[in-house]
Formats: sequence, structure tokens, C-alpha cells
Amino acid sequence: MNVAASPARPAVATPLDHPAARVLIGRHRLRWWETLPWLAAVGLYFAFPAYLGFGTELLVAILFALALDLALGYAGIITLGHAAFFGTGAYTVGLLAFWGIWTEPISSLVLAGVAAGVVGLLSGLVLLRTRGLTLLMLTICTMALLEQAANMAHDYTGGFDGLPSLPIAPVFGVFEFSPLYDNTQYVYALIVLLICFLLVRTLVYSPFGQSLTGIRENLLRMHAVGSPVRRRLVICYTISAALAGIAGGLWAQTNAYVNLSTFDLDRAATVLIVLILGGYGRLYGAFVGAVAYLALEHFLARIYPTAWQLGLGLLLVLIALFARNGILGLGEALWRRYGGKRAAS
Amino acid sequence: MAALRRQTGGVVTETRLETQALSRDFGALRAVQKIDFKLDAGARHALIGPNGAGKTTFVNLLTGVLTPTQGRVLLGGRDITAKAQAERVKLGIARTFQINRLFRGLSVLENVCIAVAERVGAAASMFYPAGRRTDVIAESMHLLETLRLEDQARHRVSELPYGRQRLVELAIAIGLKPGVLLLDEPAAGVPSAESHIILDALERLPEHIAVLIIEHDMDVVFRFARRVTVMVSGAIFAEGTPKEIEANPEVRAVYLGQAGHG
Amino acid sequence: MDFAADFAGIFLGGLAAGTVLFIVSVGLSVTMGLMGFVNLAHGAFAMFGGYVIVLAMNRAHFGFAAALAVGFVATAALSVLLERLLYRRLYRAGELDQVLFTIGLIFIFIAGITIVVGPEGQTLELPPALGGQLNLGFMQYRTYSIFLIVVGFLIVIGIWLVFERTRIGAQIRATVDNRRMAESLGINVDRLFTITFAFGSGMAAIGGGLGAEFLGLDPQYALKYLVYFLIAVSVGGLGSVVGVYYASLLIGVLDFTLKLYLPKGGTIFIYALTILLLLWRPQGLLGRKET
Amino acid sequence: MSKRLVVAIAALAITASGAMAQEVKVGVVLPYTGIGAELAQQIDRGMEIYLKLHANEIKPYTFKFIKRDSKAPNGAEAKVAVQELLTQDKVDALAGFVYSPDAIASAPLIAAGKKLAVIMNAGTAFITNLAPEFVRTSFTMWQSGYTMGVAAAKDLHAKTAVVAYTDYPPGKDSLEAFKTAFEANGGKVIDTIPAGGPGAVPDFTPFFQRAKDEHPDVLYIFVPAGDHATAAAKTYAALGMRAAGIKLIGPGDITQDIKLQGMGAAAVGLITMHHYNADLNNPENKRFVAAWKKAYGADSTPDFMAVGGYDGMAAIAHAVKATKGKMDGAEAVKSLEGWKFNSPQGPIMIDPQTRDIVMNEYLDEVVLGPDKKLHQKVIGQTDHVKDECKELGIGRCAAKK
Repeated sequence: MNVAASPARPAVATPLDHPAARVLIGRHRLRWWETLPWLAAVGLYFAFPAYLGFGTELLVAILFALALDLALGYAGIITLGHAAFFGTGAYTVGLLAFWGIWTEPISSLVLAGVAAGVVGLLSGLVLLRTRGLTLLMLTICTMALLEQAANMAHDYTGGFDGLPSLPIAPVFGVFEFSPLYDNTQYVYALIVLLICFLLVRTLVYSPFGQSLTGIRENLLRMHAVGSPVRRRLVICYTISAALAGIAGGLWAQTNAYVNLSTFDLDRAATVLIVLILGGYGRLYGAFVGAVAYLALEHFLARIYPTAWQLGLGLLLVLIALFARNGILGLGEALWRRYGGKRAAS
Repeated sequence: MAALRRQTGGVVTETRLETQALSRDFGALRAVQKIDFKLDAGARHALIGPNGAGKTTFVNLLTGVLTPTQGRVLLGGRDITAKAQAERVKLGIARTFQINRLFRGLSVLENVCIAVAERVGAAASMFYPAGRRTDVIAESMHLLETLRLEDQARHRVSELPYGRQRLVELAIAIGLKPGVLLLDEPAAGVPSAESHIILDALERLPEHIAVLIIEHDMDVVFRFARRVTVMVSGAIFAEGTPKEIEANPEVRAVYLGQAGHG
Repeated sequence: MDFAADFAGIFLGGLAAGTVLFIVSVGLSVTMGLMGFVNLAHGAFAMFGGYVIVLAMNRAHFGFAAALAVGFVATAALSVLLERLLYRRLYRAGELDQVLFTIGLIFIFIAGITIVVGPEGQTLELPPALGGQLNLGFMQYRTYSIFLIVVGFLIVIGIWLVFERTRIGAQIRATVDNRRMAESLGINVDRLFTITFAFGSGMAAIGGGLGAEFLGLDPQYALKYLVYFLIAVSVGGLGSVVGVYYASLLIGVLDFTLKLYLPKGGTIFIYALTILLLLWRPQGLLGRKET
Repeated sequence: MSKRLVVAIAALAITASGAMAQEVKVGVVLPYTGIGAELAQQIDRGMEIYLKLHANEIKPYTFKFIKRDSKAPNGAEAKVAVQELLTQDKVDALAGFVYSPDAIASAPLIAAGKKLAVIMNAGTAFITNLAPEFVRTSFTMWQSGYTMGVAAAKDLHAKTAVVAYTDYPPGKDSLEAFKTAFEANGGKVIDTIPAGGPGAVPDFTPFFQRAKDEHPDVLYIFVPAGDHATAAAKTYAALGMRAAGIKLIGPGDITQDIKLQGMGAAAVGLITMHHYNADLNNPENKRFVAAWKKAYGADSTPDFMAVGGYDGMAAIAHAVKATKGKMDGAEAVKSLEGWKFNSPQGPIMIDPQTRDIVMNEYLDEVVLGPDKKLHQKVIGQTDHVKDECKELGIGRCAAKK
């Protein structure tokens, strides 16, 4: 922890001992509670084996929300078109498998990520010149164009009905996906999520991630400190798109089908809501939001299949009114108010 | 470096930043017209003028936010007119804004770290924790100490009083280690009780930096500047030492007369 | 049918389609431009108004004009209530919190209408005078389309006059331009918001009623046309009434023409057009350029 | 509106017979919310009316419905619902499936779960090939489309036709079916116009204007029932196409009974081909409609969706009795192969090869009745219509043995 001492003044305590510096130095270290979501996920596997189908959907949703968080939560790219990449990934896996070209799951996922990343790069280069409502509309329209393209190419994509009963090879040639019991799918999805999560976590705590935060907080200032803002945004958008593509590929594999819904506004809007609900720009918002939203939707719909939207709508309105920055934001505010004693400064 | 040298009062100085016939139109409006301007190394130069005189437009032309309709911008003798804003920053032109442009949700230290990381070229690295770049953190912390902001280093910028926020604005610019520093009304909006902290900080700026300050507050101008340029209606109206400017009856008529009591 | 009549037919059809888009979207443009509030629930107000209008006609046997008036008033009243109680708290929140809030509101509207009225679509029976064909001298055309075009034109003239010729219009323009400045000039921005919001929602209601002939009316209305409203607003330029009018008509006519001659392209045109228009003018046709 | 999760139909369990009431669990997967909510309600009620009218025949069995919302037509929710119904609730049979993607997404699960799955609406032809447990009591788009193609050429004496269709699989299927039959019988389809998607209702004016300019004898349209169909009929009327000598025809989806009155006078003269309308004159239908109006109000009416539910419930009841309540998947399916039933739509049968329904198709014309309401008058009838897509082995319908 020694520093090249500044020549100007003999330091009594080095600058790095300052609490503010200590916060920054230690921020990327793993905390004990960060294991909790993963323990919970493992726990679910053993405690509720009957819910693994829903659990797998949840894991995919978390991954998708995490991908969006990188672009929206960290870099402040407000998009309602992220399903463009989810769909690209899903159709990459789907087309390869359905037409018998390639069924090996892990390499298919990589291809899904690459395909979505390319789409992200190309669209990002064009779209990220704009901001605000304009960017939002451009992302929606790009997504809609891809959806229409997939619909028009129905001889290959199956159009609205999609591609059914995809043959997915066993993972490592050993672990087969059973349609009825999602044990393999669940574990597979969990491991993919973990790997992607570690990547995102590394990125956001890197100087690159810090500069994305800077772009989100004040774009003009980032230009004024000499940051190549456009390039950073495009890189971030591309990575985010690739991760969304992996999420889409994973969805296609675990469900063994793909259809136009992977491209639709509903999916893009849902992932946005999930992220805002959980709390954007804070890694675990994707987890909290996905669990809260999807679980509520799932179980409310079982109890009250004709009007579950009422409960969901109330939840969203209440969180928006009373919590800034989602459930995690609410938790943080409560913690600050009642729980955490502020460290002396 | 083919630096330009010239004689000013018997001392050899070096021109850091220069404009030649710099103009900018907004539609039919000529906001800046044919400005020839020189900023010397180590200068403490003030740019004054009534509202709408084109001062901020001029600064935006210098930093590359706006592209000129005509004319050139030279840095150390090198033509940088075509360079983008970010490139000019790398070449050593930093600025502050009239209205704070800070990373409001981040801590004071992080605000400075972002600038420093960008300058030292750390900011592009993606797979290495920012927390391990202790050189960046130490330099930023040190800078805060010199500005006497260390006690606020942990606070979110949005929680600070306005005067301190202006200081963070300054810290970010200094963190870029500029050769030319453009200060757009650094004391604007700061309550008079706090304005001394800004002035103190300005006086402690490293001597070699060429500083151009846009300021309305004449106390600040006369205390800080060694040279003053008066801009009116997009053109240079007068230039000289503070004493000369104060004594210039035409300047008094168009400008000081209306704002001179401050 | 000769070429001129063909051309006129296309043009009128496109104008009618664009006018519907305009009437629903104009309120959204003004409120978003004025308050910077991302009100995705605008379509829900249009839907609510449409339901009030249809139910007033079908169950309470109101006339068409009377029902439109009732729809306007009821929706404006509801929006004032919501603005005072809920929206107001979120003016200073981030746009994402506003998105969350307004989507939540859409869900509540959808569930509410499903529970109270039912999931089935409602049909609006036009007065006989507006059905059928109208003889324009050189050709026959759908009476209701002509009616819509005229109404849309009157609305845009009306709003323009209010904006340009009245005190409140001047205040709105000043506030859209620079809110802080407007406040310092003593404009009661809060009150202005409420009035504009009520008016915008009322207009949405009228649009919901007038557009039901083309767009139908069911609980999903609030979501399924949202993108079109946003397209009109973004292409027109935030806060610009005339811009939204031009954008709606432009999109209406181009989309109509392309669909007629190249129907295989499906809905691709409207999205491709939007992308091109927005890349050409990111701030919208008549939006203010950001500096 | 207040449907509970579990609706136990137990009213019938009381009457003496000595036998222990045995409960059969049926998982019902329908879009209870969203754009399909109204369709779900029809099917739901159709099933209930069947149980009401046949309380005596189904003894000693009782049915417990476990209802799950399949929400948007994307298959994802339906798939999770089917999975949980099979693995958690251990249902004896599955029923519902309004949207084809829902059935398609669930197919691998149903094949693995080996339980009878009765499709009560989803009309994409090839679905029943995806799992041997699928039995369809509704229809495929080919049944009405193909029959209409024949009738248009033979009964309506049309030489040329333009087809305008909503651009999604049912629309494309219907187009394909109509075109195949129409051209096989001497007609010519001169243009096919995709007219928007199934989500938002498009403005049909440009599409119909194009059709009008082409002067065909008939304009065959397939659009979703409801707002789409109403808008299409109104546009047809507003453009004065009837006066221009163009007949508007289509499958009966566009004159769905619950939407018929809303279409107004514009619908009069519309000619459709379908297996059911609420005005059908047979004793089974009279009993069905009467029971319906008694239960859900005089203003409400069943439509072909409801009949799909009614017939599907009949199929399940038959399978339950045939397997003595065991409901082994293979046995249940076997008991339905060749099963005949006297439905409100007339006599029906399950094709033993394809597990698709075989039924009568009626050529209907919309007329204004003396009660000032719109009715459908049968002007022609084709008996024992099979799914021609599988008969002809077109595309993915080609049977995989």
C-alpha cells in the first residue's frame, strides 16, 4: 500500500489512507453477502425441484437484465430496443439447431453472443450519436425492423409460429436437456449466468466502467476531460448486446424453441421494467428486479389469472413513487436511515 | 516546439494559445468576429465584457465544442482548428464551466479520479480493477488536499455547498494537468461568504499554467488578472493591464460604468 | 379511375391516417416538451377517453358530439386528479422512475378496464351522416376520412392560435423554451403543467374516440399503439404542435402510399421511415436543436 | 369476471349411484389476460356448458380445472404453465391453447409428459404432428380456406380473386388453402396483399384500395376476428367495393358471432365459410345456445371458440370414461381416434390418422334479421371436411411417421 510519495509535501499520512481513497481501493473486492444470490439459486435447485422451469426463465431474465444494466445502468444509454440482441442470439441458436447445422450448446452460445455483438456494434455506431427520446425511438425501430425481417423470412424462421422442437445436443456430450424436468437447463443457465456476471462485475469496477459511470453522470464533462465518449459507448453497447445475445441463445436452448416474441417490444419493455424495479447501475438490481417482477407475475397470475396486471401495476407505481432507484435504492435509503451507522468522516 | 516568442515589457514570453481571425456565426448572427488573441505561458488573463458579448462562444471555440466559421486556433504554434474536443484536452487545454458540470452522483474523489484516469491513459482498461490503480487515486487525493477539499472527499458532490462544488469543478480541470486552463466564471453563483475559497484556490494554481478567466466580478478580475481583454459584440474592444483597462474611458463607458460597483 | 383521382385517394387516405395519429399524440408532445415528463401512460388516457365516449354512446345514448365532449371532460378531470396526486411527485425524479411509474399506471388501466368493462373490444357506431361516401366533385371518398382531416386541421389551427395569441400560450412557449427563466419571470409553472396536462389528456381522449373507427378499442389499446404515438412525437419534435402535425401527416401519407404499392413490406416502412427521419433530424422536424 | 383458480364442478357428484366420485384434473392453458382474454372466456364457458348439459353422462367422474394464464401469444408462459401442470399438479389431461405458438412451444413437454392434450383453438395445421398426444377439436385454417376456395369457384362462380390477409401463420395458411383450392377449380388469384400484423389494427384503406383497383370477382380476406374484422368490413363498405361488383368473402373467423353485431350494417352480404355459427339450426345447437344464454345473459352468445371448448371437453370426458379414469396418455389418445360426437356444429369425428377434427363446413351469408340483428344464413354445406394441408402433405404438414 505504499505510494510514490508526492515530492511536494511530506505526507503525514499517505493520501491512500484517507477513508475516501480506501473506499475506492476496496470497492471491487468481493463481499460476503455477494454469495447469497448464488447460494439461494443452489438452494432452489434442491428445495423446489418442481419450480426449476420457472427458475430457468428467471435466470435467463436476470442475465438479460444484467446485460441491459451495463448499457443503461452504467453508461446511461436509455434503450427500449434491447430485445433486438436477445432475438438475434435466440435466432442464431435456433436457426443453427433447427436446420441441423450446429447443435453443440456452448459454442452455439458463443456464436449467439458474437452475432448479437456484431448487430450491437453496427447499430451502435449509427445510433449512439443521438440521445434521449431520439435514441429511445431509434432503438425501438431498429428492433422492430429486425422483428419484421424475421417475420418476412418465414421460410427460414417459421415466422410468427417460430421454430419448434429444436434439437440441442447434450452439454459436454453428457448432460441432456429433458423437456419435462429442467434440472440440466437450470444448472447450465446458472453457470452461464455466473460467468457472464463475473465479466460484468469486472468491467464495472474497472477504470473503463468508471468512465462509463462518468458518461452517465455527465456526458459533456466527459468530453471536457478528454474521454473518447463515442468509442466508449459503442464498446459498452457492443458488449451489452453480446451478453443480451447470450441470454437470448440461452432462452432458445432451454426452451427448445424460438419465435418472434424474442424480438418484441414486450420483452424489451419487461427487461427495462425489471431493471428499474430492482435498481439500475448496481449489479444486483437485475437479480432483485427479476425475482420480484417475475415471481409476482407468475404467482399472481396463478391465483388470479384474469387480472394479475392490477397487482403488478400497483407495485410499479408504489416503487416509483416511494423509492428512488428501485427496490435496492429503497433498501439503501432505509439502511442509511435506520441501520447503518455512518462511518466517521 | 517552434514556439513563438515575443517581447512584452522586456521579458521574453512564450505564446501558448493563439487565435487568428477566429469567427463564428449562428445563422445571421455573428457571435464572434475575427478575433486575434494570444495567451502566454503562465498568463493570468481575464476576458470581460457585457452579457452576450460572445465570451462563452469564444471559449467553446477554443476547446473545440464549436467549430469556427472562419479562422484558426493554434496551440504552441500548432494548428488545432480541426481537432476534436477530446484531442485538445490531450494536448493540454482544460476548462471549467459557467454552470457546474460534475458527476453529481459520485464522490468528490471519484470526480477527480475520472479526470486523472483519463489523463494518464488508465481509463480504457477493462479487466483491471480501478481500485488497484493506486497511482490515480493517490494523485487525485493529493490534488484534493492542495485544494483543501480532503475533508469532503467522501461526500457525494450533490451534497456539497455550491462553493465547494465550484472547487470540484476546478479540481477536475487541474487534474488534467493542462498547459492552458480556461475558467468560465469560476465564482459564478458562489455566495460572497464562500467566494474567498475560490480566490484562494486560483491564487495557488501552478505558476506555469496559462490561465484565461472569464469573470464578471471585477474584484476577482483585478485581484487575479495581470492582463485583461474586453469583448463587446463579438469583437475585442480593448486589451491591457488591469490598470490600463480601468483607466480606459471608453471601457468605462460601455462596460464598467454599468457593472463597476461590484 | 384516372391518375389524379388515384393520387387524391392516396393523399386523402394518408392524411386521414396521419390525422388520427396527430390527435392522439399532440397532447403527449406538449406535456413531454413542457414538463420533460416521460408519460408513457398517455395512450392509457386515450383508451380511457375512448371507453367513456363509446359507453356514453352505446349505454347512455349520447350523440356523437356530446359523447366526445363527455370523454374530453372526464379524461381531463381524471388526469388532473392523477397529476395532482401522483405525477407531481415525480417531476424531479429521473426519467427511468417516470417510465416505471407510467408503465405501472398502464397496467392498472388495462386491468381496471378489463375488470369493469370486460376484455372484449368495443365498437363505436358512427352517426349515419359520417358513414358512407362523400362526393367531392371529382371523386367519391370515405366521408369519415374527410371529416377527420377537417377536424384535425381545425384542431391544429386552434392550438396554434392558443399558443401564439393567448397569454397562456405565450407562457407555455416560454416554459418549453427555458423553464428556469419562465419561473423567474413569475410564471406559475405548476398551474401551467396542470392545465396543459389536462388539455393534453383530453385531446388524447378525443383521439381515442375519433380513432376507434380505425384503431378499435380494447384494454390493450394503451400499449399497442404507444410506439406510434412516440414516433409522431419524436419525429415532430418535442413540444412542437405543428411539428407533430407535419410528422403525423408525413408518416401517414408515406406509409399509406408504400403500403398501397408495396404491401409485401408490411410494417417495415413506418419503422424505416422513422429511423431515416430521426437520423436526418435527431431533434425532430421542428424540434429545437440542442447546443 | 371473478374466476377462481380452482373451479370444482361438483354439482353432479351428489346423485346416488354408489360409485365413488373420482376426480380428474384438467390443466387449462388459456390467455386469460391480454389480447386473447375474450377468446379464453369463450372456451372456458364452452367447457363449462358441456359439463352442465351432460352432468349425468360423466358420472361418477368429477372434473377439477387448474387454470393457467398463457398471457401474450409467445409460447413462453404457456410452456412454463404446461410444465408445472404436468410436474407439480400432475394433471390427467391438458386443454386450451388459443395461440399456435403456445401449442408449438409446449409440444416437446407434452410428448415427454405423455398426457392427452386437447387443442381447442390453435389452428396452425402442422401442430398435431409435433406430439402424438395432441388431439384437436377446433379446426385448421385449411378446413375453411380450402372449402371456400372450392365454393368460390363453383358456387359463387368467381373467376378472379384478390387475397388480403393478416401477415401471420393463420393468415398465410388461409391464403395458401384458398389459393390451392380456388386455382385447382379454375379460378385465378391475381394478387395477394399482406395487410398488417395481428397486433395493432392497421388502416385497411390502402390495401383495399389496391384490391379495388384490380377489379377481382371476389376479395378473400383473412384477418383476426374482432377489431380487425370489423375495421375490414367497414373499410369494404366505405370504399364502395360492393357497388364496384366485388364480393367480400372469407373464413368464418371474420364473422365470429360475438363480434357480428358490432360490425353493423357493413357486414350484410358478407359470405363466409365456417364450421359453426350460433344460428345453426340443429337440436344440439339450440340446447347449447339456450343453456349459454341462461348462464351468461341473453345478450351473450357462444361462437366457434366456445364450440371448440365444448367439443374438447366432450373429448376429454369420452377419454376419461374409455380409460376408466386412468387417463394414460396413449390409451386416452387411442380412445379418441375415430371418436364420433354429435356437436352443436353437427356431426364431428377425430381423424384416426391425424388426430384432427373432421367436420362439416357451412357457407354462410350475413343477413339482417327481422329482429334488426345480424344473423348468418346457411346457403351451402360441405360434409366431412378433413384438414387438406395434411391430406395434400404440404410443407410442414407432410406427415412424419
